[in-house]
Amino acid sequence: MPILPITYVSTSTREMSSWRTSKPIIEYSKCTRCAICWKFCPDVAIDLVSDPSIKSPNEKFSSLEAPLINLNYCKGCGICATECPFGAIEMVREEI
Amino acid sequence: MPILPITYVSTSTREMSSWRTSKPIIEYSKCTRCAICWKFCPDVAIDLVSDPSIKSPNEKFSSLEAPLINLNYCKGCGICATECPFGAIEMVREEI
Amino acid sequence: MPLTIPREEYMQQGHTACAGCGATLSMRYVLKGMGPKSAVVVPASCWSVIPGELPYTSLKVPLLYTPFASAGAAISGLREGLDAQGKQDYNVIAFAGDGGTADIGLQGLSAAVERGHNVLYVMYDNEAYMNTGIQRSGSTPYGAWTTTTPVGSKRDYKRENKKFVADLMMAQNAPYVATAAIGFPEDLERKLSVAKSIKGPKFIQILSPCPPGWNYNSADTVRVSRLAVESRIFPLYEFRNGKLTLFKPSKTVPVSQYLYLQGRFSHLYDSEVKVIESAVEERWQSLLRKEQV
Amino acid sequence: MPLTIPREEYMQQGHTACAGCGATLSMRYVLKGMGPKSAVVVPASCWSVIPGELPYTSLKVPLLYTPFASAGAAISGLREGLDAQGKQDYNVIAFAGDGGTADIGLQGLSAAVERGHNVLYVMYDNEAYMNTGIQRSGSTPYGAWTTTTPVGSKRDYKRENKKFVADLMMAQNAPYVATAAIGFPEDLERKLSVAKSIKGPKFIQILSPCPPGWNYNSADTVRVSRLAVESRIFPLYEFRNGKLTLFKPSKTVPVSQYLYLQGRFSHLYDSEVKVIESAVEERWQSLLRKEQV
Amino acid sequence: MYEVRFHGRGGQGAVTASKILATAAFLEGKWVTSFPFFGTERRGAPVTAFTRVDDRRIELRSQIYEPDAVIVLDRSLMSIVNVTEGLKNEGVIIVNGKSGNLKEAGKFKVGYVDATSIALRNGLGDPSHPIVNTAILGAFSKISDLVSLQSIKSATTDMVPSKKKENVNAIQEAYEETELN
Amino acid sequence: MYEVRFHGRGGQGAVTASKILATAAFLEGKWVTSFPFFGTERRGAPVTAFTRVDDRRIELRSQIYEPDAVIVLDRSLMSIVNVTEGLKNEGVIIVNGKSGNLKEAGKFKVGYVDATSIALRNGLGDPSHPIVNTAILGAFSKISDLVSLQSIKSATTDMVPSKKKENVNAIQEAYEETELN
Amino acid sequence: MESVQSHRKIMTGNEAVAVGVKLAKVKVIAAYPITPQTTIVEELADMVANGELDSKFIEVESEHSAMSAVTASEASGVRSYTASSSHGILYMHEPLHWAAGMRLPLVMSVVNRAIGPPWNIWGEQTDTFNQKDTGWLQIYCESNQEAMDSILLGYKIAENKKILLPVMNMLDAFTLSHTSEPVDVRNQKKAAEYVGDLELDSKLDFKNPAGYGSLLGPDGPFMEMKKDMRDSMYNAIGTIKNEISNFNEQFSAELPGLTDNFMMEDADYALVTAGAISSTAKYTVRKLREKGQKVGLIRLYFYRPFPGEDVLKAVKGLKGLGVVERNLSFGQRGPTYEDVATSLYGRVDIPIRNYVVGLGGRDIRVKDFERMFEDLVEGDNEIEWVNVGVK
Amino acid sequence: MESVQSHRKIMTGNEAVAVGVKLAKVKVIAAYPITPQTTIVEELADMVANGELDSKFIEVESEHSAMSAVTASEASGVRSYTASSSHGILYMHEPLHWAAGMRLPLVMSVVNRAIGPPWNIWGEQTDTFNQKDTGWLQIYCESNQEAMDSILLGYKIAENKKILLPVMNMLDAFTLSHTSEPVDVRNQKKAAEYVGDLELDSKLDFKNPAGYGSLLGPDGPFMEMKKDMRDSMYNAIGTIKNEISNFNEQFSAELPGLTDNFMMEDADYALVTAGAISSTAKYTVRKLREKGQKVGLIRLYFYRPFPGEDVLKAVKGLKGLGVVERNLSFGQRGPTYEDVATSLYGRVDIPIRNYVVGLGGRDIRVKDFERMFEDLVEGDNEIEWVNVGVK
Ligand SMILES: Cc1ncc(C[n+]2csc(CCOP(=O)(O)OP(=O)(O)O)c2C)c(N)n1
Ligand SMILES: Cc1ncc(C[n+]2csc(CCOP(=O)(O)OP(=O)(O)O)c2C)c(N)n1
Ligand code: SF4
Ligand code: SF4
Ligand code: SF4
Ligand code: SF4
Ligand code: SF4
Ligand code: SF4
Ligand SMILES: [Mg+2]
Ligand SMILES: [Mg+2]
Repeated sequence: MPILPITYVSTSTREMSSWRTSKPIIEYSKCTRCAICWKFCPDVAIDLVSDPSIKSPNEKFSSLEAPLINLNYCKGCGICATECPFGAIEMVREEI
Repeated sequence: MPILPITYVSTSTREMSSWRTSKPIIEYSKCTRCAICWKFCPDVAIDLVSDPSIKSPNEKFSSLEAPLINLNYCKGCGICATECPFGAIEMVREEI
Repeated sequence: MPLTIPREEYMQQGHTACAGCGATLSMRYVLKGMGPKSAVVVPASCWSVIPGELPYTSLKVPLLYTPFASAGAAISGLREGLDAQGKQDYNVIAFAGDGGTADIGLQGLSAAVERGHNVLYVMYDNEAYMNTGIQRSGSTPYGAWTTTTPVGSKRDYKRENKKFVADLMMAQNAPYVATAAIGFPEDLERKLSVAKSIKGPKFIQILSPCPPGWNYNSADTVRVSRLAVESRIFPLYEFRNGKLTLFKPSKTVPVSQYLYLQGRFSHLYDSEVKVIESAVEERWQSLLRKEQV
Repeated sequence: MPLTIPREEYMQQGHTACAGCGATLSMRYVLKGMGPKSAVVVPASCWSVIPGELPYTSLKVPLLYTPFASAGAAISGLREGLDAQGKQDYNVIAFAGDGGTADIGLQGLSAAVERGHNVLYVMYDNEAYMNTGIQRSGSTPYGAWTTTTPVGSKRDYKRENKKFVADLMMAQNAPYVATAAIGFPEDLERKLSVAKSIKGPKFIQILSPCPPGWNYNSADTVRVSRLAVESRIFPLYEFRNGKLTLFKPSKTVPVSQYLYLQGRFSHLYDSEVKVIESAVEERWQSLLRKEQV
Repeated sequence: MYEVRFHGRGGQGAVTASKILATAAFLEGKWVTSFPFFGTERRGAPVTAFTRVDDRRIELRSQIYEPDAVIVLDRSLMSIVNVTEGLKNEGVIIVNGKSGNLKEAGKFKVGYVDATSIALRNGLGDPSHPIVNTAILGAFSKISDLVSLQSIKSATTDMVPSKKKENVNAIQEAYEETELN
Repeated sequence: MYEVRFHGRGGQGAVTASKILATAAFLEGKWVTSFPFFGTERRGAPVTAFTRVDDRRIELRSQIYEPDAVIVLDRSLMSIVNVTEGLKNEGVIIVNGKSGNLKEAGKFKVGYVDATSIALRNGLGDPSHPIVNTAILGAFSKISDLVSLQSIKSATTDMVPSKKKENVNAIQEAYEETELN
Repeated sequence: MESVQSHRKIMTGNEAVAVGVKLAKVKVIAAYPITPQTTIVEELADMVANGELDSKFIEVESEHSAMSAVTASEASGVRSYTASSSHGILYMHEPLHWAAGMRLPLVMSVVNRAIGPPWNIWGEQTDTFNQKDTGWLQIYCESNQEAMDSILLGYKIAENKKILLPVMNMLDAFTLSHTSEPVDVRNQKKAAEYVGDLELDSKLDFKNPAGYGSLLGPDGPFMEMKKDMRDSMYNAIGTIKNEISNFNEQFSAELPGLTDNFMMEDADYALVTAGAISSTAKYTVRKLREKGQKVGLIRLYFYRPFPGEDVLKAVKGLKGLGVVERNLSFGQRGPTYEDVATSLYGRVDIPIRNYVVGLGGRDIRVKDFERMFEDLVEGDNEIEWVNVGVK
Repeated sequence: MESVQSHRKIMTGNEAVAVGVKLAKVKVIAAYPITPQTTIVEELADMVANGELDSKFIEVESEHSAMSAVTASEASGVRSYTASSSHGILYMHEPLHWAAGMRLPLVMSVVNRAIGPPWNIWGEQTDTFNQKDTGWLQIYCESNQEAMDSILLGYKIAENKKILLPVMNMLDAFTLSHTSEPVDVRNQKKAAEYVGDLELDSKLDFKNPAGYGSLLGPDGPFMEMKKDMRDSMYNAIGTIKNEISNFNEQFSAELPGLTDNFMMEDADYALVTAGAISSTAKYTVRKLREKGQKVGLIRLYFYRPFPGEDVLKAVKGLKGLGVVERNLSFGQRGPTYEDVATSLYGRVDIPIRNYVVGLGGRDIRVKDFERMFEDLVEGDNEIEWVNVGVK
């Protein structure tokens, strides 16, 4: 077989966290689990998870999946923080 | 000076009559000098001339310029004959 | 009776076009309208052959030959080059076929219009690649036979609609867009004089029948062109300042009358002709509506 | 609360786009809408770099890289090649930038649409050549700074209007044409599902803001996109069966609000902003009128 | 090797004639080549075509400068083209025309045939574009012994898409009506 | 010949830093070259740049594999890039950071400077994108005797399009605050 | 039952090519018209329209798109084909490189035609000589028979897993493309068996989706890929020879080797040619041999990979060699001369002369070759223009 | 009053090129962005936007259009310019031929970059080596100084009425284009005097309107035109040498001859290179000389026309020669090897080796050149891939 210009390894096998200068932190007590942050993340760095240990502002939200930021991939763009209608995400500078 | 791909001789210096298989003949007695044949000739082969010797069906037209076919250039398409509103042009087969 | 179109000739006799060539009439009329202070750019097409082999030329104005896809860029370069020399008063004209405009030259044209150069682009539309012997172009109408849509046992005539480049130029909001037909030279001359008065990119698409390509008798060139307009299969319009004006022919004829004159449509069954007729009507109605806008 | 857009991800993490890249969101949404039975063709653009260097790929569907001008032809070839193998049920998608669509790839796109292949062409519109570092494209809006319209002492910002490729596609009567914006993903998903149901060429132009290219804070990508629609500078519409439907945003904002957020417009004087505002209004009115047609 | 040159005009079928002649010789077991001198010019412009016939594979691929025979489909060409250029002594020349005076005729075997009338009479083409290419080959087979009349007919039937019978008739009539000069 | 390697991220100005350093040496009469290792990656991706200084015209155009000095604009890079790779024994390394523990530090002359704070304090960039490239050169001129502080300042004034004074201040402050390790 | 024998028919080179494409069971064709290639495309369009060929036919809007379309269709896993000429070839220069770099076994026919300005539609090989370093194999045909056979051979070689590079098949404008001559039409069934179905390991895979084409920096295996391409072409010579014998056996055909050595055994002087002018050269050689002159001809059937060793073997013992070019390099001797000199440098010391002939369709005659053979005896080292300025 | 002296400034190769264009008083620029050429175009756009350069700037939509636009503007009679790289150069292959055939004295800068797939934006010269037979003169620069000076020299040569062919000026991706180093900026007034105003006899003439480009058949002087082009380029060597001395005198500059012979006088072994890698090669030669090894370097400043006689003169007496290629031919040895072997064939008998280096931006180091010099002693005839597969 010749050496072909074909790429087969998923980029999700690599870390991008070092590109970030600040990172998003979700304050779950404010999070209504609306998934808007998930929807707008260009780095697909927000998972939606069913994890009873994640706190929720209100019973009625706790049955919903919660957003969980995957800091391996998050580049810290801040879109999630801007778009969260409930101000539940804060961007925090990474330590240098 | 290099040999350049530049063309400078007018094609009107050459004859195209041999391309023709039939030729237009104007019957001036029918011609109202409307210049429609002149207008539509793709070979620019019809001149408009002031020549008192060319007959005219009617006094009122004789002051106008008359169409004169230049058989050096006419390719015999027959457009003039088709378009002449007065049926004044006939296409005649060239002798082979 | 005064002549209805300018008398001066800038296209000369002795060219090597086929007898009855509509594309040649287009050039003749365009140069009459634009006058001697013009330069013409011609990409590969019948018109790169019509003036004949070296040392001949058929125009009384400079004629710059270019590669097939180059017309839009060449008029841009020529315009800026002339302007840099203070020759703003010379007209720069592209004279390109439908293949060189709707297909391989489309992005060059579109980009020249987008950049806004002061040029006139004329598309002489004979609805196929004629110089190479009648192959389908994007501007070939639905239903037509060409050597690459050869009908055959599978009835493989052109199955797609004609791409109307003038419509694209309107969509791009070019300062001036018009369609014209060699059967209506006075209309074309008027449009040229409007175009001449506008600074910026102008586009005129001229239906230019081709006897061998459309397979009709060369004597019928002007007639066919007129029927195209009267049957509304090739509507004449003008677009200026974002406003469309549609020419409504005083006489209208059925589309079939236009089609039957031409060998390229002779394979069509009546039912297929009907399809074309209703598409023509639909487009006409939509143009009428756009005119209202 | 159910998710408003499909859950499945076919674009993966770990790509090398800039933080806050709108073009990346476009790809993410398009693949969600089109699903796993798809192949994506990407010409030279940011998206030929975003998946990273060999051996990496970021998509869960095959991604065929092509030369810059090749997208329209490549989807045509890919479509026919798959059809020849009985794979009519796979989607063939071009994903190309505005430069690769409005400029160097325009005739490839236009020809593919004319030929009528069953394909979807997505133009992710970041309004300049971003991969090469922010040069003017035909799709760059009037007034914008780019490195080739660098303002300077002669105020040489982009002086020409944006070429709206979607408008050209409508003029070509493509079976389906839509504009979309990453700030409105539900709208985009709906349009994708319509597109998926139509056989023939589909075209969707997605405004995809670019933080470094437009010079705004990466956190504002979605916001900027939303303002583009709400200020009507980038109207969302849909065109199907020759009929235009214009989306009227419930909230409208002045154009200046959109412009002021972006460094690429920061050189504009108020009077220049006014010019843009009235052009936006004019285009909006003309779209409203076209919707009536 | 036997070499033939055809003179005609765009649209008259000179190229097809050269191919029919080649096919006729091929049917008789010969090796053949046939080729046009292709121009960019349009309908009506002068056209030249060539046929070579030999007993073995033909290697020579240059044009034909010294033909054994010349076939003129359109007599009007003779005023602008030197049709006998390079024609070998004792060579054959067929002209579409009732009769005529060829310069240097004495050097050649000259035949005249009114192929135009024959073609029109047989419904081949129309008055402004008569298709004379098959008729003139009938005439050729009369003065040249390169190929038989029958082979010309068979080759024609093989090659023309329609009006097979009319063409065969025209060939036969031309054969009969050819005048040797 | 003296060779310097810069490590930074897209957007931080490592390439400009390498050019300013070259200019400073040029102002002192040296021949210089300065060049980036240019990647296709985007804002935030690791970037390398190089400066060479010599007394005569520099012919060597390969990358720098055994630098005399290394300048690290972004400390977080040190977890993904081996910044001391090839650094000569006794070589100089400057890191943007308050202080730290460089592996193999003993082999090198190490300096730390909080260029980020200095830059922000002087209004260079914003918290998410501080522009540290000039400050760190101030630090460099303190431990390396390649170029004088003054030349760095002059070169900076020549090259930066705006905030000239702020940059010069940052250079001075960095020079003063650099800690040798 | 259809016989499995070839049957002989008179056809033009372009017709022979079209039949070759049909025999090879091509599935996607994308092409753009250009004189003198047009009749190939028209013929194929006819076959498709009449149901004789089951192939998708894409009427692209340019040659750049023709090549881009077939590259994509081939990548999807079906045998694909295009044809062009002259400016069309120049216009697809970029995607030519791309197709080769993608290692896709396309076959393209080229009718060699001159390049403008001035526009000129006649024969000359400059168009494809300008593509010799694009990664495509190049075959120059001498007859319509070869034009047909080389399509089948072309796919066989291109698709060989050790090669996987596209093949360009040349025929000269008009001299072959529009010249009718007898051709043995290969049997369809046998031809289909010969080429088999396309098996492309690297075709677009929906199960294990990958990126095809990708991006690579100085640190990646870019150079290794290019070396692999070069090795695959250069080392293909043995494989090609086997494939040719195999073809000849299966079809009772007469394809030559990579070179076609004509009356070279005891020759003192010889010419090197490519394409249809070789026939007239052979005619001349035969004629001179009859007069007792020890002359011969080396025809390059393959030009890429360049059969340097074969040329070396053939020239051994010559007193003089003439390299005939129907193409042009402006700043050096001709490309074929360069290839020959490169292959012979340091290994033999035969004087080589260089002749430029037949540009823009200028006819090449027996007397021209005779003159070259005379001239060869003198053996100096400059370029000679044959039949130029002496009209 | 402005001094007429050059002043020294640190600038990248691309900046130096842009300044060169400004110095040459170019009137029309049309260009399309492509890494790593982009900064040339951006710099020029800045100059125009700030009124420093009085030039029309056409932001074309492709490289085919860039070349077509400047061909037309040059034909209108004004000095015109474009720049590109890699795929952009491939995309303008057709109009490159056209511009040369029109005999228009354009100058174009090319930042040499690799060709995909896979996409690769780094240094390699395959892009322009694939254009060597288009009728353009080719200059490969070694430094930013040469990059600037070669623009002025380029116009001077191109516009020379005995030559009238376009000139392509190369600089290596990143190694020059993005590398900053000191450059003597030529004085504007003097530069303007040096290049003068464009006098183009064949420019579009409205008084005696002609056709420019036209059509020509086998019977017309097509072949004579092509021969004239070839003669104009090939015979230009003397003129070029004069123009170079003249330039050096007027600007106290240090342009080499068509070749740059470095420590060749008594060399036993030498390499042939082109472009920026030559600097590192010189560094290596100097180093080896210090160790007593008699080595040298022949750098090709001009590659078209190929300075074959100069190379021949320089190699006389060598025991071994190595030709280093930063480009690729797949079906033969490298193009530079072919040019060298062509020029030396039958005239000397020095063993020549061929090295392929630095494709796709792979770094070329002193140790690589050292190894080549070691290897040279062995002197066999195959191609060597330097630094490949050994990562
Ligand atoms: C790149 C390229 N491709 C193809 C051609 C061949 N060619 C020359 S003219 C022509 C057809 C032109 O068609 P159109 O523009 O409609 O003009 P027409 O011949 O119908 O007047 C073609 C295909 C060419 N010259 N260059
Ligand atoms: C023929 C050719 N010309 C130029 C380039 C360089 N190039 C690569 S990507 C690009 C810009 C693409 O712009 P766009 O299509 O808008 O996509 P974006 O980068 O903005 O995502 C350019 C100019 C190229 N690869 N090929
Ligand atoms: S957008 Fe805010 S509220 Fe909604 S899920 Fe995300 S963090 Fe929670
Ligand atoms: S900061 Fe940006 S990348 Fe990170 S999780 Fe939020 S949206 Fe995603
Ligand atoms: S068209 Fe008829 S009537 Fe009119 S001028 Fe001509 S010949 Fe006379
Ligand atoms: S027949 Fe045709 S060419 Fe002749 S004069 Fe009439 S219109 Fe003109
Ligand atoms: S083919 Fe048609 S367009 Fe071309 S010259 Fe003949 S008539 Fe005119
Ligand atoms: S430059 Fe813009 S479009 Fe490109 S990756 Fe970065 S944000 Fe996305
Ligand atoms: Mg046409
Ligand atoms: Mg873009």
